Amino acid sequence: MSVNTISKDRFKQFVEALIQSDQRVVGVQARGDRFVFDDLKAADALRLDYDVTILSPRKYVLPPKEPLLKFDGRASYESLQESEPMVLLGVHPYDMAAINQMDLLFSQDEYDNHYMCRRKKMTIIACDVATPSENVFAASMGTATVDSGYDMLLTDIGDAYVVEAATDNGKALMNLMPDARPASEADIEKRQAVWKKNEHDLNKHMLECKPSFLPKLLEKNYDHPVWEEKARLCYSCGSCNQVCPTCYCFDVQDEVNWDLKTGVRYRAWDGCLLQDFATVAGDHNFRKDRAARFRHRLYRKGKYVPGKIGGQIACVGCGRCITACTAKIANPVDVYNQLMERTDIG
Amino acid sequence: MCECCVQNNKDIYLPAPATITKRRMLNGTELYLHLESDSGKEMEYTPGQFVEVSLGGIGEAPISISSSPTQKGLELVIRNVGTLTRAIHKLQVGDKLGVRGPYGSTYPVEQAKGKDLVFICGGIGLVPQRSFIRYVLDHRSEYGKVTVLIGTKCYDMRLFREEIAMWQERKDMTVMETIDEAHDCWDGNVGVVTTLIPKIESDLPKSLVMVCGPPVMYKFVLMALAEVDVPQDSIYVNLERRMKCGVGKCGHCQINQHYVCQDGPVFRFSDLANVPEAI
Amino acid sequence: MSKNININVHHITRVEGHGNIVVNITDGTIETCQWQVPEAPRFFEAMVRGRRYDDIQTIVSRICGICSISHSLVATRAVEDALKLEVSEQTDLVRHLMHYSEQLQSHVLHVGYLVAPDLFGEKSVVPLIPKATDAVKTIIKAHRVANQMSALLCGRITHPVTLTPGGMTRVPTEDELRSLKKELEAIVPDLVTICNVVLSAAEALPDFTRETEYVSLKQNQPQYKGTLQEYTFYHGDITSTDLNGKPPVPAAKWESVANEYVHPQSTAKWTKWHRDAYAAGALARFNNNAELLSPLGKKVAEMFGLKKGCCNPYFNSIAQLAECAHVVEGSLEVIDELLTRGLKPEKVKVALRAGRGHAGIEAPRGILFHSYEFDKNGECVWGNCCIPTNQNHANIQLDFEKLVPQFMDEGQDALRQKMEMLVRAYDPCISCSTHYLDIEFVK
Amino acid sequence: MSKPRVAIFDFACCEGCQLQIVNLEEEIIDLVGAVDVVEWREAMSEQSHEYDIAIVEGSITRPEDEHRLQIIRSRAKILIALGACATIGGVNKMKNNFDLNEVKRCVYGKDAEMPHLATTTTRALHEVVDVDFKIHGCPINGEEFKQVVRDLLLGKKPVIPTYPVCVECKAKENVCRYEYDEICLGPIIRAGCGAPCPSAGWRCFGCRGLVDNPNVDAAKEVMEKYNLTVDDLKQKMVLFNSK
Ligand SMILES: Cc1cc2nc3c(=O)[nH]c(=O)nc-3n(C[C@H](O)[C@H](O)[C@H](O)COP(=O)(O)OP(=O)(O)OC[C@H]3O[C@@H](n4cnc5c(N)ncnc54)[C@H](O)[C@@H]3O)c2cc1C
Ligand code: SF4
Ligand code: SF4
Ligand code: SF4
Repeated sequence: MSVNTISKDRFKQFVEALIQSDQRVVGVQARGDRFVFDDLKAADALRLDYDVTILSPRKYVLPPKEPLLKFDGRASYESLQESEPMVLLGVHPYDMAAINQMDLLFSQDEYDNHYMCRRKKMTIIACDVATPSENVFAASMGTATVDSGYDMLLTDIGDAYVVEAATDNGKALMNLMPDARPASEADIEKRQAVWKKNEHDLNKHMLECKPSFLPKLLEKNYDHPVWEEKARLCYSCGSCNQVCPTCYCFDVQDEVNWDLKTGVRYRAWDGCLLQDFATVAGDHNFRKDRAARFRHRLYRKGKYVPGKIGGQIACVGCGRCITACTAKIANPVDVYNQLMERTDIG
Repeated sequence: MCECCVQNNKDIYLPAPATITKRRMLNGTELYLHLESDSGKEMEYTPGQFVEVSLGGIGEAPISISSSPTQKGLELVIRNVGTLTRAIHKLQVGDKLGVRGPYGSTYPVEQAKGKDLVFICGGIGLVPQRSFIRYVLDHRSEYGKVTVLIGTKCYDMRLFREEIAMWQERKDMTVMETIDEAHDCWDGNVGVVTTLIPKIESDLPKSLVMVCGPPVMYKFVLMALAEVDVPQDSIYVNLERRMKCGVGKCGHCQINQHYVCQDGPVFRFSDLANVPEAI
Repeated sequence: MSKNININVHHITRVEGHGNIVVNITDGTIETCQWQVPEAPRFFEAMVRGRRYDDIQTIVSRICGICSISHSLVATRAVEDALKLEVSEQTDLVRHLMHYSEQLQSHVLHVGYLVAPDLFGEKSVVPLIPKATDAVKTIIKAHRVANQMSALLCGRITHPVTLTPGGMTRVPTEDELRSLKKELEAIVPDLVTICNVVLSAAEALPDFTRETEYVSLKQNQPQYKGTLQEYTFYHGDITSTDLNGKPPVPAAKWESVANEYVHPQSTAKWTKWHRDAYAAGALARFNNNAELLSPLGKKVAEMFGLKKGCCNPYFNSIAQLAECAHVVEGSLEVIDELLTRGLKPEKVKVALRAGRGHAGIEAPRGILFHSYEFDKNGECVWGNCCIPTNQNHANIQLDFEKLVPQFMDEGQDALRQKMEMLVRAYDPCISCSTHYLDIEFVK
Repeated sequence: MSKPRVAIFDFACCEGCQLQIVNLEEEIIDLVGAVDVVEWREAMSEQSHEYDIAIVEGSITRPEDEHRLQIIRSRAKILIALGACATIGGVNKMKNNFDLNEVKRCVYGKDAEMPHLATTTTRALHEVVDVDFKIHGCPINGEEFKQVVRDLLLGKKPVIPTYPVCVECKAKENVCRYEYDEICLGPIIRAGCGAPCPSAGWRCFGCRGLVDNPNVDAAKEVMEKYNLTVDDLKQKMVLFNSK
C-alpha cells in the first residue's frame, strides 16, 4: 500500500490521461440537480464533491439487463460475456461496501463468472464522501469509510487528494500521476480527520442499535404491526429495490429473433417488492401481501443476506431508498427503530 | 467467451444438450420423459435433487429428477401448466432440450440407512419421491421397512400405474393408494392421503417420513404426523417455489432465510421451525 | 366499352382512416359520384372541457397518430395564446426542429409506402420489397432517421411528451444534436435517390387539372435568418391563391376562413372559403411559397417540372418530395443555429388567467387550426379544431365530379384506380378528421 | 408449418399504433417474412376473411363497430387488442364523462341529430368480445410489439409487466416527479413502455392503464405528503383511465 498526495489540478490531468487510455472510464457527473455515474468524456465533468448518485454503481457491476447466453434452437447454447475493461471513478465507501458484499455473494457456492469476469476487469477508484446527502446513514451501518475492495482510494483534503493505491491495478494507475508525492504526516492526519468527521456526519437517520444486533432484532419481530402499518401505503413499485446498491435479485428471460430459432437469454433486475416476484404457474403467489413483501426486503437486508456473508448487514446506509420511495415508507432506520421501541433488547 | 471465463471453465447458467429417448403421457397432463445426455456422461445426482430444463427461446424451469442414480439416464415428469411445460409436451423422441444441474439438497440417503421409511406423496409429489423409493429398492437390504402412501385427486390423474402395481406385488414394501373422489373403476381407498396415515404399520415415531405434494397438503399431513408423535427432525418435506437461476443467486425461491434451490428442495421439517413462509 | 360503372370502394386502403368512394354510372349517365367519410366521430372538442391547460396537448395529440406532433404543437401554441405565455427563442427553434421531423417522417411514409405502390402498379409496398429492395431500403432509412429525430425531440416517436405550454420539458443535449446532424447530412443523397425512383415512374401520375383555391400559411415577418423565415410550416398568417393582393388573415380568425359545415356524406365537417371548396397541403404551401424553398427543394420541384400555380392534385406528392428536401436542409440550419447559441435547460413559469386563444400551423397534410378557452383556474371550457383533411373533403368531391366524366371511358378499373390515387394524393388523414376512405361503386 | 395469417383492423383511434408497426422500419420485412399479412388497410390494398390472428386497434363507439368486431372475433383464433384505445378505451373514454347528446351537440351543433353522427358509450375491446392478449400503450411500444408477436409465433405466452412504470423510470435514473411535488401516475400504471414520459421531464399520464392491483387506498395519504390532493390525481387519471 502506498499513500500519496496530488494537487487537484494535477489530478485533473490524471483523469484526462485516464480518459485517453484504452479503457472505458465511468465517473460521477451532474445530471440536472442530481448526480449519476456515466461515461466520462472530460475531466471537467467529474464531480467528486457529489452527495449521492441516483442509482448506485451496481448498474455497472450487475447491469440492469445482461445477456447470459445465446441459443440456436432448443438445445444449442453458448455463453455470452460482454465485459470490457473499465475504470469506475468516484465510488463512495458505502457503495464500495455494497460491491464487496456482492463480490462475495456471486463468487461463493456457485461461482457466477458473468459477474466475476466483469468485476475482474474493473478498476475501482473509491473516494471518501465530501458532501453528505440528505438521507445518508452510513455511519449507523459502519460504512462511512471503507478499507477494502477498491484499487485506489481518494480523500479530498482541501486543495489536494490523498491517494491510496491498494492493489497492483491501483499502483499501475499511479504511473499516470507522475506528480504525486508521498503523503506527508499532515496530509495523513487531514485524511484521518475526514474519516472521523464522516463517521459522525454521515448519519441523517440514526439507527438506535448496533447493526450487528439487527438479525436478532428481526428474529423477534416477524409479526410486528409495523410491517402492516408501513406497507399499507406501498405501491409495490420496487423503487427501493431498483436504487439499492445491495439488491441483486434478477429475472431470466429468452428473447428470440425473427427466425424464431436463435436468440439471447438474458437476466434483468427484478425486485422482491413487485407483486409477482414469488408467483408461480397457476397464479399461486407465495408472497401475496404487500406487507409480506415489504417485510421480506428488510429481513433480507438485516438478517437473511447477513446469514450468507458472515453477518455483514446488507444495508449500507446510502439512503437512496428513502429518497426514491414515493410513499415515503422505505426508510430502513425508521422501521428498525420502531422495532427497537417495542422490543426488549435483553 | 473471454479468458477468465474460459479459465473457470464453467458457466453455471449454461445448459447441456440432452436427447429424449422415451416419452409417454402418464395421464392427461403429466408427461414422462427419459433423457440421455448428448455428451454421453451420466449426471451424478442424489435422490431429491432437481435439474433446470431449457428450451432455447421459450425459457427454463426447475424439474425434479424422478429416476434413481442407480439407473441409466434421467427421468422427468412434467405437468403441462404453462409456457415452457406446454412446449416440452410437444417434443417427441429424438428431440433435444437443454439440461443443467443437478441442484439442491437431497433426501437423507445415508442417515436413512437401517431405518423404517415412510413416503407420503400427494399428486405430482410422487415424482421426486420416486427417485428415493427406487434408490431404496435398488439397495433394499440397507433400509428397514418401506411404506409408500400415494394420494391422487382423481382416478384419471394417477401416475406410474404399472410401477405402483409392481410395487404392490412386492413383499418387501407396503404401498397404499387413495383417491380423493370416488370412481367406478376404483375399489381402493377413497379420501385424502391423511386417511392412510393410521394404517401405517411401521413404528412411526422411529421412522423417517418423507412428504411431498401440493402446498395445501403439507399442513394437514404434518398435523396428522404430529398427532402420532413423529418428531419433526424425522420428517423431510420437499418444497417448491418460483425459481429462475437454480443456483442461489436470483432470489426468487427464497423462503425466509432459505433458498429452496440450495437449502432445499428437501428440508428437514425441524429446520423449518422458524421459517414462517415455508408451509 | 361498357357504359355502366359501379364503383364501391368501402374503406379505401393505404390511407390513414376510413373513407368510401361511391360511383354509379348507368348508360353513360352519372347517377352517383361521392366521396364519403364514415369514420367514427371522436368528439375531441367536447372531451377537452374540464381538463387543465397543460393536459390539452396530450389529449388532442391523439386526434392523429401521423401528425400528432402538429396537433400537439398547435394546441400548445393555442394554449399559450390563451394564457398569454411567451416562449424563448430556444424553445421556438427546438419546436421548429420537432415539427420538421414530422414533415419528413410523414411525407416519406406517404410517398414511399402509400403512393409509390400506385406508381409501380402494386397493391402495397410489400411486393416492392423483392423488386426494388434498394429503393425500399433507402425509403426505410430516411423514415428511420426522421423517426429518430422525433424520438429525440419529442421524448418518443409519436405523441410528443416534451411540449408544455410555455416551453419544453426537455431539450436535446448538444451531443445529441451533433449526432442528429450527422444522420441528417447522410440522408441528403438518399432523398435524391428516392426522388429519382419516383421520377422514373412519374408518368403514372394522371394528367388532370382543375382550377382550385389553395390555402396555406405564409410568413410575412421573418423570425430568424435563413430558411426559417421563409417557406413556413410553423409561423405565419393564412393566405390563399384567391386573395388577390388582399392581406393574409391572422390565424386567430381561422373560423372565418374555414367556414365549417356538416355534410351528410361525412362524419367529418367540410369547409369552404372563396369558392365551394379549397385545397390545403403540400401543393397549397408550394403554390403560395414556392420561391422560398431551400435550394435542394427547388431542385426537386424542377426535376418533376412542378411550377407555382400547378393545379394537378396528383402533384401534391411531388410537392411533398420537394418539402422533404427543404425540411432536411432547414433542420441542418436550425441545428447549427442552436449549436451556435448553446442549449440551456429552461424553467417554465405559468400564471393562470381566463381567456381564449388560437393558433394555426401547417401539418404535413395541410393547414391546421386549434382554439381553446380557459377559465381563471386554467380549466378548459371550450375547444375547436379544424383539421387539414377536413378542409380537403369538399375539394376531393369537386375533383371527383370533374375527374369521373373525363376518365369514365377508360373503364371501371382504370377509373377506380385514378379515384383511389386522387384520394391518396391528398394524403388524407381521416382519423384526424375522424376517419376516411371506402370507395363504393354501387351495384 | 404454414405461416400464420395475420390481419390488422382499426376502429375509433388515431392509428398511431399501426404507425408503430410501420416504424419497425427494416424489421417490418422480417415481420412480413414470419407471418402472412392478409389484410392491413392502412398499408396495403389486399383484403381477406381468413386469418388466424387479428390485431385490432381502436375503441368501440358505435353500434355498427360492435357488430364488425364480433365478426372479426368469430373469424380469428387469436385476437390481440393493440394500443390504449383497444385495451382500455384510451382518450376516447373521456367522452363517457359527459352526457352523450350534449357531446354531439358540442361538436356538431344543430346538425348533431344527423344519423351518421350516432355515437354510443366508448368501450374497450374486451368490454365487447373476448380478447386474448393486450398490447398496451398510446402508442404501443414497438419493442414490446415485436416481442409479443414473436412469442405468439413460438407458442409462448408473452410476458407483459404486472409492475408499475416507476420500475422502469427508476432504471432510467430519473428524478421522481414527486420530488418536485409534481404529480405522476407512474406508481399505479403498468410498465412496459420504458418510462419515456418521466424520462422526458413529463409526468406519466397513464396510457398503459392501471396495474392489476393498484394501491388506490394509499393515494390520499401519499398525495398529502406532497401537498397534492386526490383530486389532482383524478384530474390526471381522467385522460386515459376514464370509466
Ligand atoms: C424444485 C422444483 C422442482 C419441480 N419439479 C417439477 C416436476 O418434477 N414436474 C413439474 O411438472 N413441475 C415441477 N416443478 C414446477 C415447474 O418448475 C413449474 O411448473 C414450471 O416452472 C412452470 O413453467 P411454465 O413456463 O410452464 O409455466 P408459466 O406459468 O408459463 O411460467 C411462469 C413463470 O413462472 C415461473 N414459475 C412458475 N411456476 C413455477 C414453479 N412452480 N416453480 C418455479 N418457477 C415457476 C417460471 O420461471 C416461469 O418463468 C418444480 C419446481 C421446483 C421449484
Ligand atoms: S436498503 Fe436503502 S439505505 Fe440501505 S443500502 Fe439499500 S437503498 Fe441504501
Ligand atoms: S417520476 Fe413517476 S414513474 Fe418515475 S418514479 Fe416518480 S412516480 Fe414513478
Ligand atoms: S410513462 Fe406513462 S404515459 Fe408515458 S408511455 Fe409510459 S405509461 Fe404511457
